[in-house]
Amino acid sequence: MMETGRHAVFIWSAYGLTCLVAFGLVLRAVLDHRAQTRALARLEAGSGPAGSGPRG
Amino acid sequence: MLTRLANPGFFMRVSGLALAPLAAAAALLFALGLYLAFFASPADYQQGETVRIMYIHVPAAWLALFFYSIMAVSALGTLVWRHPLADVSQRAAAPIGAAFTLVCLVTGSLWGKPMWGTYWVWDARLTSVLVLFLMYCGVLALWRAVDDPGRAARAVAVLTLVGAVNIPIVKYSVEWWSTLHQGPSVFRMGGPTIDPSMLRPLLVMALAFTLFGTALHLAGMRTEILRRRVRSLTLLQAERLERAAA
Amino acid sequence: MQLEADRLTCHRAGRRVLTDVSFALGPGEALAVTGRNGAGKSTLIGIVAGLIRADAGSVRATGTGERTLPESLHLVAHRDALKASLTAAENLAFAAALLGSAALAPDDALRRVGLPGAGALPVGYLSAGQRRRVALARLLVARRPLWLLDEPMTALDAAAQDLLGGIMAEHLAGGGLILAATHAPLPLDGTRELRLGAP
Amino acid sequence: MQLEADRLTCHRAGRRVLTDVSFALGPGEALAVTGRNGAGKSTLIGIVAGLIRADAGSVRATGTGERTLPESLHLVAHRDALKASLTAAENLAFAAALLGSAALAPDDALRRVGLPGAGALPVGYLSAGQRRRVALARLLVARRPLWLLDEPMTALDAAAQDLLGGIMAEHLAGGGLILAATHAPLPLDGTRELRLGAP
Amino acid sequence: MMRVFAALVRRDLAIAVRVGGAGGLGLVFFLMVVTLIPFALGPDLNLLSRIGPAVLWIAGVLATLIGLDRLFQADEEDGSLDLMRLSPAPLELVVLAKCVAHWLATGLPLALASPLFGLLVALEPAALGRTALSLLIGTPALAFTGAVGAALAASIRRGGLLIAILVVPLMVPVLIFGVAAADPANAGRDQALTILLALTLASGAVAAIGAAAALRGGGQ
Amino acid sequence: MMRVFAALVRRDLAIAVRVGGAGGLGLVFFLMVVTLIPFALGPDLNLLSRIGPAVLWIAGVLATLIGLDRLFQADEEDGSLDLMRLSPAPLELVVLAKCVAHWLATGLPLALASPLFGLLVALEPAALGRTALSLLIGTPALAFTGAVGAALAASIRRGGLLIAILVVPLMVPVLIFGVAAADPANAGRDQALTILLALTLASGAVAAIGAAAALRGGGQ
Ligand code: HEM
Ligand SMILES: Nc1ncnc2c1ncn2[C@@H]1O[C@H](COP(=O)(O)OP(=O)(O)OP(=O)(O)O)[C@@H](O)[C@H]1O
Ligand SMILES: Nc1ncnc2c1ncn2[C@@H]1O[C@H](COP(=O)(O)OP(=O)(O)OP(=O)(O)O)[C@@H](O)[C@H]1O
Ligand SMILES: [Mg+2]
Ligand SMILES: [Mg+2]
Repeated sequence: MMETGRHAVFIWSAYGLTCLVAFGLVLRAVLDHRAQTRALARLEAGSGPAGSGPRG
Repeated sequence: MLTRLANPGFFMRVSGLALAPLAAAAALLFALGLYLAFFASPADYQQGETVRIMYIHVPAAWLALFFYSIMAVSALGTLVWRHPLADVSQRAAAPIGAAFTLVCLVTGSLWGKPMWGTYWVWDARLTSVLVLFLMYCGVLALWRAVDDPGRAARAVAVLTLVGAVNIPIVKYSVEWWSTLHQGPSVFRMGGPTIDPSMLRPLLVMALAFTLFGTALHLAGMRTEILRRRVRSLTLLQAERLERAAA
Repeated sequence: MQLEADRLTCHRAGRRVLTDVSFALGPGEALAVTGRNGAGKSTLIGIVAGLIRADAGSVRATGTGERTLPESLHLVAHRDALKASLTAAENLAFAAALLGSAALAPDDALRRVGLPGAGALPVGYLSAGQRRRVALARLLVARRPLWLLDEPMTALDAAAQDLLGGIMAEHLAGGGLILAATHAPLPLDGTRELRLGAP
Repeated sequence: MQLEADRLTCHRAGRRVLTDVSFALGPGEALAVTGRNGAGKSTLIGIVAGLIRADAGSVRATGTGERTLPESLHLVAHRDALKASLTAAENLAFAAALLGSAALAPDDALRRVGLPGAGALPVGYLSAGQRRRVALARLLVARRPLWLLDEPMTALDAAAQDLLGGIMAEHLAGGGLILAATHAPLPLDGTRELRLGAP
Repeated sequence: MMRVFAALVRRDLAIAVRVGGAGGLGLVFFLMVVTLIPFALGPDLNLLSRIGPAVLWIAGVLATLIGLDRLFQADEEDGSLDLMRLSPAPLELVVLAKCVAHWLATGLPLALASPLFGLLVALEPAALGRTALSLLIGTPALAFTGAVGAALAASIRRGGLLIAILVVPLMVPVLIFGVAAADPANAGRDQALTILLALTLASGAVAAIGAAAALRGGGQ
Repeated sequence: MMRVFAALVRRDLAIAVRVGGAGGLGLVFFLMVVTLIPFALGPDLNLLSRIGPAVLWIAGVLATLIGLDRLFQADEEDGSLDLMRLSPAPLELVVLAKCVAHWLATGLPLALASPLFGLLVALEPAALGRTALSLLIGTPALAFTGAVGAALAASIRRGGLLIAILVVPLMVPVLIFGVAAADPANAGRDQALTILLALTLASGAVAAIGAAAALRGGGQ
């Protein structure tokens, strides 16, 4: 393992936070895409998404 | 070619094909970049080991600017050509750009503590990046404030273009004003001044970030197109139900 | 209930608007207040609602039980009192909670005024007549004996005017009272007329 | 001038409102746009005024000289476009300056709509019908050939409706054009009718 | 009674969220004020950390002021206020509900997020909790005093800076004790906190009675 | 063209004066801000005189922000904006006129009275003139940048804090250079003043084009 010296905290937290943000971006992309595909499938199957559209 | 790519159906097909290779390439480059950054590059004689923060700080800064530029160009597309794909591109770029700006700010602060002795100073570079982040926040707030996507896109486009004056300020602030932050050392007249042993990981990481960002942008645009389809279908169905009720 | 106004006089911005106006209204009765623009129709309605203070004269209500006069009346004024960013159903639900003594549910009230699908739409997305219908639907979401209507037919199409006529007739049949300022004749049979500011 | 609308189609908030609406209007002609609430009358007027973008179709004006269509028309919409804190005369003077090509002076225009004394009163002190009259007086303070009126008779009493009829007839006689959305018949002879959203 | 109160709060919050004056936006706004003031004062971290609580408090005053103009005026203009005058619930309750909604949209997010923003203005950790507490207890008083001015202005159909002028003098005591209660260097902090709490309670009562009286008078 | 411009400015000023957002009221408002901030910061004259220009500049930003919500929204709601869209004068001119009126009602009184208020925050005499000049040159830029946000918000019928969020980032550069130009301890004051002037001119052009584009897009 390489040497990161006495500033290890800063280096690791910088990389850690960056990973966290990158992971968040990917997660958001995947979840959002999945939600939209599901909604589209439901709509194309003919029944509206629950809770939307006029009642009555 | 360009007009054909601007057709949403065609765009969906091409982007669907491109997404997986892009993501894979980004992952590979990240692995290579991280290896170079931690094992194959020396500590800086001046900055010590903390120079390794550069390999994420600088690419994040570049992409923060890059995504704002994408938003600005798409904004032109929205206002001038009224192309729906431009709206979609604007919308997908905003959260990604904001995230990279945040990374730039956070890693910069974490670098500043050991280098300058403080997390934050109010110099022109840092300030203008913070303003950039605030602009991204404004853009995101505006997107969320309107439910009609066409109208939202036009409003956001105006805001983006007005805020675009900040981009050159971020870029050139270190040259226009004397700042604590250091000047450009890669993209400058007369070639880079960084030692190749540090330039190599930097460029690899930059490429990895770019591919990663592009993949996210494409994925975001695809989702956005789906969202619009869902919206119009929902409205259509509501209308049909209403007709039936009346 | 029974409503009685006695020799009402009112000044607005220093000009005399109403002079010695009196009328009485009993259960099942409707009174149409007419007169030229600026005759004081809206002023009279405001006085009965307790929103404007008359300089002289009195308004008395009997048989309202424990409730005061303002608590026993509905007001649909020139202004719709609707929030553009809330949906029609939300606007009505709010009015029902505010006014108390709930009657129809918002969606049923909307159906009664011919807007079956509008419950989920923000009022800002409705046309002028649709908005007026929502305001009138307020009459149905809370039960109050006296209806004060200020030009209720503004922006309504023929079908909506018929609907309104039916709703008003039903209210009268149930012992309600209606005081309506209007230029066009009300879609009701046998209304008395109170003419303000005779020329 | 000559106005021609060709196969206009328009969506609002994702719902189709107008489908293939066409009409033509020449000098001295009046067209009454009718239809149920929500049929799209106000939308059509907004499209002609250039305030709403149609999804398909076109509106063409010929014979307006150097002026564009929006610069050759008057709009009196549902909303009065009056400032409550300014006097009636100030509101009209502002409209005249804004719209250009002045005609009657504000006080004369107010006299024409039957409000001789109202010039010095803040519009906030006027009754609903008086306010509507001030909005209609705008038609007289600047000379523009096409009048777009959205339910112009809202809140007007019988006398004011007659006045408005006279003013419109005069405008037509002078070669003007009128496009009016309305539920009640216009106080004019020989208007054609454009019925939207046939049931 | 409680039903009317809840309905009013819910409605005002829904409007604030949809029109764009609440929740997440509030946080972004504070972020901006907290960065704006250092921009103006210059990059002196020492100074900043000393006046940090004051900066957060000023942000609270601002957020309260910005929406105040429309608090009653919007309802007066579209006739909703007349509807409220017809409610069996007293106007005092209506006023309190509107204040609570205004506070939930502006004051509460600030108080909750203040530890985060405190970091930006280099507050010491010890001061963070204090500042948050003082904001939590004190910002309702800002909304209450603001409501009196808003009701006065709506009843005479005025607005703009006038409201700020009516309201700011009333807010000064709250601000003083709020900052005092947050100041880490202040020995009498607990006393200040008590006074702040008293101010909030008292201003609640005064606002309910005062604003309702103003709205009643403005019926004409 | 000039006639339309003059009519617009006159109208907006008249409304501001009658509704309560201009002139004398503006001065009272600044007086309050200028006293409020010392209250919040504590009575340290040294500190005050150092940050005096910043305090005045923050007051300017506040006064601009407070009326901004209604700048275009009021006209949009009552239909006046549609009238302006029918004018032969381009919307850009309309925007500029409204900005000028807003500035005359808020920025100008502040700039003119700032020497007076400067005394309150213990500014040195040398700094008084500087501050007034920087405010005179810089506050129009605040009105201009504010107008962009106001037009955006009006075109989508939103308001409240959203406008502040859209606008504050744009105002930050003005604020920085304004304070820098006023700061007696700043060697590069003249440079800052030049940049401030450039900002005002540039923001005028950007505001006219941007706000007009926003209003045009919001026609629906
Ligand atoms: C929060 C604080 C910081 C922010 C917001 C920030 C922002 C930026 C930005 C926007 C760039 C890209 C400029 C361009 O593309 O020309 C950049 C580059 C750079 N930053 Fe930072 N920075 C911060 C702190 C630091 C610190 C503490 C250091 C190290 C002492 C540092 C070193 C660098 C280097 C070496 C570059 C590359 C310059 C080049 O080669 O062009 N930064 N920074
Ligand atoms: N601002 C808006 N945003 C979205 N949809 C709208 C808007 N205004 C109107 N609509 C919708 O467009 C349709 C037509 O409205 P429009 O105002 O043109 O009707 P109208 O014929 O003028 O009706 P009215 O007789 O009630 O005035 C309605 O169904 C309405 O719900
Ligand atoms: N808010 C007000 N302040 C001062 N005076 C007012 C106000 N509202 C109305 N007035 C004046 O009071 C008189 C009566 O107004 P009111 O609104 O009662 O008339 P109206 O009969 O309802 O007329 P319309 O048919 O036009 O609705 C008018 O002369 C008007 O100028
Ligand atoms: Mg009336
Ligand atoms: Mg209509």
